[in-house]
Amino acid sequence: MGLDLMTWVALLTVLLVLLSAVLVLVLDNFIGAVAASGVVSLGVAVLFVLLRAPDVAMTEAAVGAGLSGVVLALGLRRLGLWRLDDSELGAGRAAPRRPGGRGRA
Amino acid sequence: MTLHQMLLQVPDLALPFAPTQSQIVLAVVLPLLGAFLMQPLARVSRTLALALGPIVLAASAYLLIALSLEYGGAPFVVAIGGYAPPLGVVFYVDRLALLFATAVPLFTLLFWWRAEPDAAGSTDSARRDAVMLLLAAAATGLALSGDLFNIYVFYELTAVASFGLVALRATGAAYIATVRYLLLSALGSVLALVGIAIVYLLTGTLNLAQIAQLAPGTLANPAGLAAFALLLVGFGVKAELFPVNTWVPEVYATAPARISALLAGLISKLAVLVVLRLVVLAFDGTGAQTLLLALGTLGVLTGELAAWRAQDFPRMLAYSSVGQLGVVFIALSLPGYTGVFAALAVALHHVVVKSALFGLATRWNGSLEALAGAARTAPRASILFVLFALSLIGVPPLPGFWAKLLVLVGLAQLGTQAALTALAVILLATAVEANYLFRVAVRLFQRASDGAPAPPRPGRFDVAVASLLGLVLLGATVTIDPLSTWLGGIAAQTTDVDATIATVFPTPIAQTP
Amino acid sequence: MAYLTFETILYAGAIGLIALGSLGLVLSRHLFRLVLALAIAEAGANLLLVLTGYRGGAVAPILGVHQPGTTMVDPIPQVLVLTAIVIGVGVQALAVSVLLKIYRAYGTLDLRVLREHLELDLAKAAGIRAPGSQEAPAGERPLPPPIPAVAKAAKESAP
Amino acid sequence: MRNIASLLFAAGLGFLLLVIAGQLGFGEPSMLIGGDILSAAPDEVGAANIVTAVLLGYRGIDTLGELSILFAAATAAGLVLAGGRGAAASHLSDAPAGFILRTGADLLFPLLLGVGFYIILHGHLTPGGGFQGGVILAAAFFVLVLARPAGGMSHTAIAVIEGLAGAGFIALGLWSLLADGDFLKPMLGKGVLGELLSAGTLPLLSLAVGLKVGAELAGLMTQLSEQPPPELTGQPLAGQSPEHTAGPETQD
Repeated sequence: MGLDLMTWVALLTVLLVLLSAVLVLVLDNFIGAVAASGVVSLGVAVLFVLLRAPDVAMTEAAVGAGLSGVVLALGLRRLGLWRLDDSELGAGRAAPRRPGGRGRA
Repeated sequence: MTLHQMLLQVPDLALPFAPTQSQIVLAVVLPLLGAFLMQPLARVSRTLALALGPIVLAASAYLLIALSLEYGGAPFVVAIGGYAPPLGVVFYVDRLALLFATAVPLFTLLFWWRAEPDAAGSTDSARRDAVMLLLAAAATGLALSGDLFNIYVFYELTAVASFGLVALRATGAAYIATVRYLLLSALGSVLALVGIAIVYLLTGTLNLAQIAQLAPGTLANPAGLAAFALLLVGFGVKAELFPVNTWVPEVYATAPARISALLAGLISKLAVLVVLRLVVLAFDGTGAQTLLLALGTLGVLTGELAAWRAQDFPRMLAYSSVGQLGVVFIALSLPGYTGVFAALAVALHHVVVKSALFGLATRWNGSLEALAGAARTAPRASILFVLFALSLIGVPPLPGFWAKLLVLVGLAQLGTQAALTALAVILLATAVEANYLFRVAVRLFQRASDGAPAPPRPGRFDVAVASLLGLVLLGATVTIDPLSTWLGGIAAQTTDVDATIATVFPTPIAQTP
Repeated sequence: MAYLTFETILYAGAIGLIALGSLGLVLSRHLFRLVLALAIAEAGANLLLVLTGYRGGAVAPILGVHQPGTTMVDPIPQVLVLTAIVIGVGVQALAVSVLLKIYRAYGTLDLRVLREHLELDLAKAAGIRAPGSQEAPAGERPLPPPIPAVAKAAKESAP
Repeated sequence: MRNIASLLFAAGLGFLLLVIAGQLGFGEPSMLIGGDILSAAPDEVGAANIVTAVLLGYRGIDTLGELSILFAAATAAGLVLAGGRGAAASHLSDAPAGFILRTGADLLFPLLLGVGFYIILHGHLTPGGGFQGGVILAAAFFVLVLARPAGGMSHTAIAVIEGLAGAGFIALGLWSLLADGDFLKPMLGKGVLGELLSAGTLPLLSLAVGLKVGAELAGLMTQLSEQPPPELTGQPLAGQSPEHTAGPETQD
């Protein structure tokens, strides 16, 4: 195939990024999801390099993968979601029973 | 001399400080500076920090009023940093921009003070004041900016500042409402950013005047329409546009009522102003108009019906606000001068009325039933409510009638199937509106049942603000003729796209890259 | 393979991220997942924006690295994205803070459950007597004071 | 009902983006103003890194707005986290850090600080600048907070730095407004392109941005890390009354 190196790298990175994005949405484990979102950010940073945007790539790597990961991890820690999986979360508190059945939309 | 001439005439006031045109950036920058310095100042002196906000806002208002008096006639351009447009960011200052920009510090001052005495520490109070100042600065910038991405930045600042303010009550419900508002708003921002990317790809510029110049050749196609749809949904979140307005009732019901008054009254109109600029300058095709008409009609329908079913005062006002802004969007779908004129009339009327009504909701924050007999304890507030309700419905001598009439006449003149449907919907909505507002009015004046708790009384300050706005409304009723000439002048200036382009680019620039 | 060019691959990536993010925002019911989905959608929008300034065979817009006169990519979208990234992380941090408070108040981040709580709390605060409810209108309800464990720990940590 | 509307919305969005996909010419941007800026920036601003020239020069007001957004987010987060309880419960959560972390922090802190300032001050020459360097400054500060959670100075220091750095950015703008008639116009000489002391006030603006971003982000992380962990908060506090205890009810 007549694809040059840059296109190959772009293709693989895009596939990796999209795969990680799917993982972010489906992983039960929130630590894994945060890590996957970090991978998304790093992949996008690589794409920024390919797009000749070194400033943006630096920012995305520092902010998206680093800082945002720290913020989310701190959040998870304070939420106590380090180990829980998705199914337990919804049941953490019972739903309020709506007195009188159906409410307004 | 008519009022119109008086408004246009340049008075020979000897102002103690006569600002130059480029100093209009101070109206945005001073509140920002005040916000940045608020917390360090609060550590030095609490009194100074408390006074800082009102002082800065008053200075900002003074600056804008002085500029309106001096340069209020012809539009002018301020290139920030001295970089000639289109390379740098510009503020495009016409009469419309000055009108809305001046309203921002004034309305922020009206709703500046908290309803409850400050229970929290001085840190919290300083933080809240800082966020209020940021909101004012952002809203002013939104009115003045003439650059698409700059508008996006100020819009985001408005959004983030309002997230902080709507969570102020610190109840669980307020936090849920805030986070849902935040997520919807952030999704809208992503969509708006995609819209900006498409516009930039198609036109190669971000300057609104240059976009206007290039629009006929570059944006009048499906991709341009898609960009408009994305921008509309993005900026529509704050303007309570139909599909992205689910945050409205919960936020206005959980936020402090004075914050709701500010957001529903003025800030939502600044988002409308952004959409108005986009429609006038860049997207005046039939596709965009159909989209506006459809979303506006759905907004009117859903808003007013939900307001009819609402059981508490704040949410009734919130849903009614959705309906009213639907009318604004319907008006914007009318082509050219007619549309802008009608939209401005409805929007300005709504600023006055909704600000006052949400102000009354500071104490009238409970169910509608609890208001029974409130006229006995709070006669002035009740009479004011009836006045505003009548104008909101559109009872003839009041300004609300003329505003609605402009929209209806415009729709009838357009005469298309969709326009006539919208007309019918507005009439139907008016009937619904009359029904639920009268229901409240009747309840206010009925005798309270024995043993019921006394209905709440709106605070003296809120009634004073509402009285002031009521006087504005009555004044507008008396001077409706010169007022409409004045507003028509603003609409004409706003819709004169060629003049806008000529103002920003005195020497014509290259049309194509 | 005419469609598999550098630009179309990146465009597909950007649109894919935006679509996945929006889908997550629409379908997910866990608030923390929504915050993550938002970050994905933002990354997609940023990628799209940088892509609008890309030009084949051009170099990064920094002088003095390449020969004078080399074509450069458009710097403006890059600036916009720099701004957008920083805005995004600010909003995200704010969202996480609100999430902490919600979790502390209700013990769940499930959006459907929270929406029911919200409806109920609003009805209660407004004093609407929901049918079947025996409770009197509660009026405004601020968060209750910190529970004993917290207060105790606070006391211990204070000198 | 709401889910159907949301799905329709997502489908509409996807369709919209697909429709425009074929119409957009990626790879050949029109460069209408981009090209002009590329040719004008070296003379008008004097920064070798044109991204920085646009960021702090041509679009300086955007950067100011963006700093304000970060400030608004940090302040709002402070309001939210302190909400309902008066003041933040500070330093409940983490036991004093171990020896290794403390020593590591002592080594890491000056290193990160140095790298951060280097990136900030070279923003007009090489990739990087206020934002990127600011993030590293925030990381440096956060390492310190992690190692010594009980440092009471942090809040005051952060509030003062964030306020003064933002005010400094505006002050540079106001200086040019008063001296030259335009807000945020570059002052001082442009110098020789590519040298450290060039591009007029741009490095100073960059410094203000870096300090501001660093202070905001450090403040945000500190506030988040000082929240009590869930095992201390124990049972959920609000939103419960006897009627709430029934099982989940299906809705929609």
